[in-house]
Amino acid sequence: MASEAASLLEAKGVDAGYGTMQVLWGVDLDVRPGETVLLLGANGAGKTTFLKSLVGLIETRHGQIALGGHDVTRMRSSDRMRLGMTYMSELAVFPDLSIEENLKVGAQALGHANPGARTEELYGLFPVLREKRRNAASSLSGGQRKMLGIAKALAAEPKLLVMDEPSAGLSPLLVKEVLQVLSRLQGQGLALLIAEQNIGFLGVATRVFVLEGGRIRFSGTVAEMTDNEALRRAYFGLK
Amino acid sequence: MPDFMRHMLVIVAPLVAAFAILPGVYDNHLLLFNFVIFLILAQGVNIIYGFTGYLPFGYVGFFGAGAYGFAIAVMHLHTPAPVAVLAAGAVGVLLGLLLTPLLRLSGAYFAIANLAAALAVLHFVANPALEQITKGPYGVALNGTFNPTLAYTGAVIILTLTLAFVVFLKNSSFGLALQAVREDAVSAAMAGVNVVRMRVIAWLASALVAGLAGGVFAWYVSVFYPDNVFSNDFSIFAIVFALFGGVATITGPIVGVVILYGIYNLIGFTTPQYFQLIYGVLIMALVLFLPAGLVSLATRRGWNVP
Amino acid sequence: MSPEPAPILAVNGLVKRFGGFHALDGVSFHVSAGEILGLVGPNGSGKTTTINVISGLYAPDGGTLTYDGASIGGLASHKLVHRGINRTFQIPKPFLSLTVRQNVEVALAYGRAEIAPPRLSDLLEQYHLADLADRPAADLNSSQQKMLDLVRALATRPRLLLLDELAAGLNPTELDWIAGHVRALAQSGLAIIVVEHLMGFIEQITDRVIVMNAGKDIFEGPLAVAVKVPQVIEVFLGGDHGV
Amino acid sequence: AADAPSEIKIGTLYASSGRYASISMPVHAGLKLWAEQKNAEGGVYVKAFDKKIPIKLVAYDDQSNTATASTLYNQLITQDKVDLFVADSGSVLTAPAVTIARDHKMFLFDQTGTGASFFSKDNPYIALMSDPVSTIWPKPIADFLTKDGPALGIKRVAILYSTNEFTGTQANALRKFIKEANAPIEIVYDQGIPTETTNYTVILNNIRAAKPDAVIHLGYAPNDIAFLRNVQDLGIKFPMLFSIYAGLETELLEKNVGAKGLEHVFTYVPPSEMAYPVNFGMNIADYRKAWDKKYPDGKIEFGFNSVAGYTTGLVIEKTLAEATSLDQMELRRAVFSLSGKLKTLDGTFALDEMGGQVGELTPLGQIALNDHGHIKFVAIYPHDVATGKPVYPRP
Amino acid sequence: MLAYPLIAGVLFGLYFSLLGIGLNLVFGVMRIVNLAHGDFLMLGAFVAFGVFYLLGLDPLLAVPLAFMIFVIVGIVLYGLLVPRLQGSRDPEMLSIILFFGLSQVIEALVTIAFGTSERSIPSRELGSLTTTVAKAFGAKPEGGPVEIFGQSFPAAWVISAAVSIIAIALVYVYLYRTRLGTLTRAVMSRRDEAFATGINVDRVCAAAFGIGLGLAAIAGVFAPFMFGSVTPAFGADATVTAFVIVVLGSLGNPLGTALGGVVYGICYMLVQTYLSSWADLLPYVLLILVLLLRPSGLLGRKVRVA
Ligand SMILES: Nc1ncnc2c1ncn2[C@@H]1O[C@H](COP(=O)(O)OP(=O)(O)OP(=O)(O)O)[C@@H](O)[C@H]1O
Ligand SMILES: Nc1ncnc2c1ncn2[C@@H]1O[C@H](COP(=O)(O)OP(=O)(O)OP(=O)(O)O)[C@@H](O)[C@H]1O
Ligand SMILES: [Mg+2]
Ligand SMILES: [Mg+2]
Repeated sequence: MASEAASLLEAKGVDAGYGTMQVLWGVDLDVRPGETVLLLGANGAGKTTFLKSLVGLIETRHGQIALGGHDVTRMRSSDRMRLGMTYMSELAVFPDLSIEENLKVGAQALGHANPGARTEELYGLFPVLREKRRNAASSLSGGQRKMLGIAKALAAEPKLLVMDEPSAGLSPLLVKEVLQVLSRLQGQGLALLIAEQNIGFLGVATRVFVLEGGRIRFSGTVAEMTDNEALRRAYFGLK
Repeated sequence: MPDFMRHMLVIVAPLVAAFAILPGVYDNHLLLFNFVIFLILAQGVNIIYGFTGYLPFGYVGFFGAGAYGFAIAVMHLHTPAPVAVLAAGAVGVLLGLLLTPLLRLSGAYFAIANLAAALAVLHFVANPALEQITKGPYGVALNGTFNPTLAYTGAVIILTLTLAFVVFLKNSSFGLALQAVREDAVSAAMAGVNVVRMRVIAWLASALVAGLAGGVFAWYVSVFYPDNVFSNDFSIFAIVFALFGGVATITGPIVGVVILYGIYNLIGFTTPQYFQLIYGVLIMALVLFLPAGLVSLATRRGWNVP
Repeated sequence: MSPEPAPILAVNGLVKRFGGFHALDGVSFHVSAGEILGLVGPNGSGKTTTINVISGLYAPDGGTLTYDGASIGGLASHKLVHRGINRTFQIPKPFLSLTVRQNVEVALAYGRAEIAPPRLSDLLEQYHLADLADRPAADLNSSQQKMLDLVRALATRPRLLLLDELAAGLNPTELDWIAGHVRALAQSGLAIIVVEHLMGFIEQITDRVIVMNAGKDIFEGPLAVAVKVPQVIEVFLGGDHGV
Repeated sequence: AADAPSEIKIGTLYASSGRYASISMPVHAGLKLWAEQKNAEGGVYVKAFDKKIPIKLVAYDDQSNTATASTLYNQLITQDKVDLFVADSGSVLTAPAVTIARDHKMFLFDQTGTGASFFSKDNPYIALMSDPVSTIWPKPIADFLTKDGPALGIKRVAILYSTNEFTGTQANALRKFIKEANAPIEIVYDQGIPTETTNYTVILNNIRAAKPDAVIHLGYAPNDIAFLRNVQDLGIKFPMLFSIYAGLETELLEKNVGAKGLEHVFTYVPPSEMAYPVNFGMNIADYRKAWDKKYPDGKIEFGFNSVAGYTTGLVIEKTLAEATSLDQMELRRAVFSLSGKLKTLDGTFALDEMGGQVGELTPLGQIALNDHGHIKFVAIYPHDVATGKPVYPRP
Repeated sequence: MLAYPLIAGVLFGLYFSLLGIGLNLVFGVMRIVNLAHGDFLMLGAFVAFGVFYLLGLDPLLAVPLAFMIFVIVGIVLYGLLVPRLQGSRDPEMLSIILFFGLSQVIEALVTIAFGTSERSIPSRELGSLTTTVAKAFGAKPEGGPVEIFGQSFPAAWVISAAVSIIAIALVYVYLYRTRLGTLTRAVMSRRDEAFATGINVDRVCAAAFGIGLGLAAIAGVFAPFMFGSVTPAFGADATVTAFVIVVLGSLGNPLGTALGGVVYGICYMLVQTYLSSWADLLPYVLLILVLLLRPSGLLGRKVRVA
């Protein structure tokens, strides 16, 4: 029981899907405070779908999701997030709002009244955002949008940050910077759940889950994963 | 194109046959005529909205222009009525050409600009300064051409042609390309589609259909005012009927007209007191409980609706 | 060294402004048939904008675009498609409510006319879309939609293909798979420009890269050389990196 | 006569909603009042069957929609097989009935559709019940301006009209009458404006700049309301100001403009103020009482239109008492035979050869306030019906 | 001669902005084409009638009252209609039908309850409680005309223009200076991302919908003074006018609506002065011209396509 209470986020037997199509089949996953969990899986395995059901953007058909000990399975997304979880989606930005407003919304959605100081810190992370802060987010390039998305999700100072492919489309330099930022945040006690393809992220992860065809195929530590020949072959690519 | 023939035989032929026979068994011919007119207009809306995504909120502009085209041809050029109906179609197309720049707009901007255009045409036609040509606000009375039976036949022919065009759209790569343009113009261009030309063709086709309908309408009613033929009820009804049945299909707008306009008339005949109230409530209920149009009942089950 | 084949596309001093902002500020490069050219650079350096201009989405504000010996700057997209230029989108743009099959059918019907169209079922099979053929494109996730973009582009029978971050979001195994496809396309004679941030992938498939920064090309040559150029490291790669 | 029907079916339409509802509803209420009153008496005398037969009013709601109106008109004829065919009010909604009646060879009892194009020599299937045809309606105004005007000091006239059939035709007629009179009257302002116009501030400013002695405003009730309110809001006092509905729908205007705003306004004097001697049906005072009893809630205003509907009823009643069969041409003969003889609360019913109403004319009058601030009418022109002298210029 | 229509255009134009601003909110945030907008205006006028005829109070007091009533009505209606609608496939277009139905129902109910005839309130009653305020604007007591630059205008115009400026300013503050407003614009920009960011989208939208209807009702309070009188059928035309103004200025931007209203007002008054019989044609022509030159309205901005 003790370990359960210790989980920040716990999903048990989650089924979810779209319309008549079921995508997830009994997925179990947990994230403990301060921990970084990586969710791997092939294109179409259901990573995004799973993250969406965690944060409440699609309905969980079976199973339970608990956040900080509360059952949130039937809770709407805004209420879940008030419990301290934010989500960085693939879209990640409000195109018609300026950069600055995007950050403000990120903070205010969860009730943070004065995001000012935080905003400065985030601009420090991504200087290009400060440069363009009065521009509409729609004018940003793909990678710039990703930066904004990360910054926006951080603006609310969550306990748990759920990210969908934060590195896709970022230049190598920025990937490195993002990794640095994430490890700094880890140091501050932020828990992370990241769906990624970039194996560079294994460096910051504590545990890994692998989704295949909507089912959990593997879960364990990074070391356990790299020891597994079949998994290495499937997910790290062979050279 | 076997699907084309099949749709013509299974959907168009029975419908046209029904409207050819009905006047023999049912006396309220004008009701039948209005059914045909709304079938044409709803399909016209289908062509432009269903296949290209432009909602023609002022669709009646073409209808009214067609009606006046007919009247002017008859009054000033003394053409025989069938020729005047063709002239009405031509007027619709001309107005469509004039308004092609509107296609640069999208979504609600297009819809409202189209409405504005229709109102502009109405106020133009109805202006007393044009009394010599259009009779301005004083209304048109066409005596020589009055012939309801022939006008009805004309309407059924126009309906047939309109349906044939929709069947073509539904079964051709042309129609598919139009839908692609509707979904995403940039991607459509990258699929090799000449977006501007496609839109203009659909737009003019839909203008032609409404112009022709306006022409036969003028032929049938003979006496009318600008307010009669430019009443935006025509646009709203045609749009509501088409959407209710389900656009981008052949059958959707047909079903929409038959059911909604049928109910509309039924209420009108039986419970006149609270006509508007009942009709309003009914429409709201349909949208809330059957939101994707009637054809969605079938498509949801995975059936393919032509 | 064999003499270089004449380039199919030559870009010279290309300029594109948005308001006062110079998104492209004099970019020059060329690409030949059968070649895969990498276009890399920091985020916001103008890669997508370059592709947008080449594919006719935006008219250039300066410079020249020469394709097959003719100037194509400012031509409408569909005309360029008919001449054999096509692309994928960084944020995929399929026809959402049409089925996957219909998405490709449009391109088959309206693509370049001179060449016999490829078989639809083969295309879908090759890019793992066959099972989804009768589902609306809205049901696909973003990487599947990117594949659909690619299939649609191929269905128009292009001679110059512009791939904008096609591989972002794929795992290493999938990267190998798509790399194989891209190489095969180049071998069949297509000129391909690949925009990508994954250096491993770029290394694997390109002969030559252009590094862009702030709307200008700052390096041209093999990636192995580029990674040693200080300016490239500074703006793009950062510190040390493993290819 | 043989097999008398159990009821006489009268088919008509009304508009309970939409643009024309406010003119249609009072007319229809007047007609309904007549029908119910007759049925309470056991029906109307029908000469064709030589007995009293109850009336059945078959009425549909066209919601001001002309396409709907067309089908419903057709429904009345083809499905309900009504014996008598009565149009909705106003020219726009009457228009479809004209063709349909002609097509089905039904005689149309046109209540208030004054459209000039409805009446032609080759169409025997129509007669106008209560409004004068627009082409002669403004004759008393023109005569007053040209004959009495110069002596009073009226030299400059402004005409402002809404560009619809009803008021546009009156403006044309007025202009023609004035020109033909060759009087020393100059038209210094003559503008048509869209019927939808509901604010006149800028126009009034322009009219004021033309310095007219008389301003003739020809518009529908909402136009008049907005116009007269704007005149008041701006504190403008034209020496003479004419408006149609100050007389036709006095109650409505008084409610919306206020008695003060109507004081000294020239207008048509409605039948309710003339107390025409009747030789058939209720006189105006009795009708008013019956109306207030039947429609006590005030949702439908008593006025010119409510008299029109009742007048239609009276003409129908008299027609049935006259016609030897229900054949439509016989009905026509009966209606035309009443011309010049039937005197109702709406004046003398008289038709021209094409069916236009030329009898129930409305004199020119002026509104005055009595000591209690209540409205009363002073008839001014023609002189033979005059009850007083004009107040000119407006103090 | 020119000064008068210009000032009149600005005053009346500001009122036009008020007419459109609620529609702008509802459309901008929820992509709902509120075809019943004009009917809420009409209901606002009936609140004013109630305040004046039943309570015997200054109709200006109807402004806060109508606002509060319709904010609540809006929130309730939102809950009943909109979530269901948003669940459908093409909510923007279906909203046209749904709100067409609602507009029919409202008009029918009001007609049944109050009859069809024109109603209004004497001009001098507006602001009777606050003659001091009126005096501050230079009005003579008893609601006489107001002098501006030596020209006189109806007091109601000045009062409604003032209220309109205040309302637009408040909407601006709400959208750009408050937390709720920022969230509202986020929802406007991208609904799905708003959910992903943890915004309580339903609450934000219900508030915007309520405020939108409340603003419509406020505009309605002045309608009897600005348009002479109001009938239950008043809504349809008002909706069209409001749409024209909103689109003229660009969707989602309250300052755009202010500008759209004023441009509309000035053009209207100028045409009424110089080409009066064409007055109703020109606003529509104006709209079309503006949209062709700036396809997303006067204050709209270009969007990146790929
Ligand atoms: N909105 C949707 N409607 C219907 N089906 C969907 C939708 N989004 C995704 N799917 C389907 O669900 C399955 C899982 O998709 P998901 O996006 O969760 O995969 P993923 O693991 O995130 O893949 P990727 O690595 O490509 O992001 C896919 O087969 C996809 O086609
Ligand atoms: N339509 C536009 N309007 C305004 N600015 C634009 C537009 N398109 C691009 N930009 C700007 O031009 C610059 C280059 O953008 P582009 O999308 O070409 O970058 P990119 O190299 O593709 O970056 P990424 O790798 O992040 O996708 C960016 O700063 C972007 O904000
Ligand atoms: Mg995903
Ligand atoms: Mg890019």
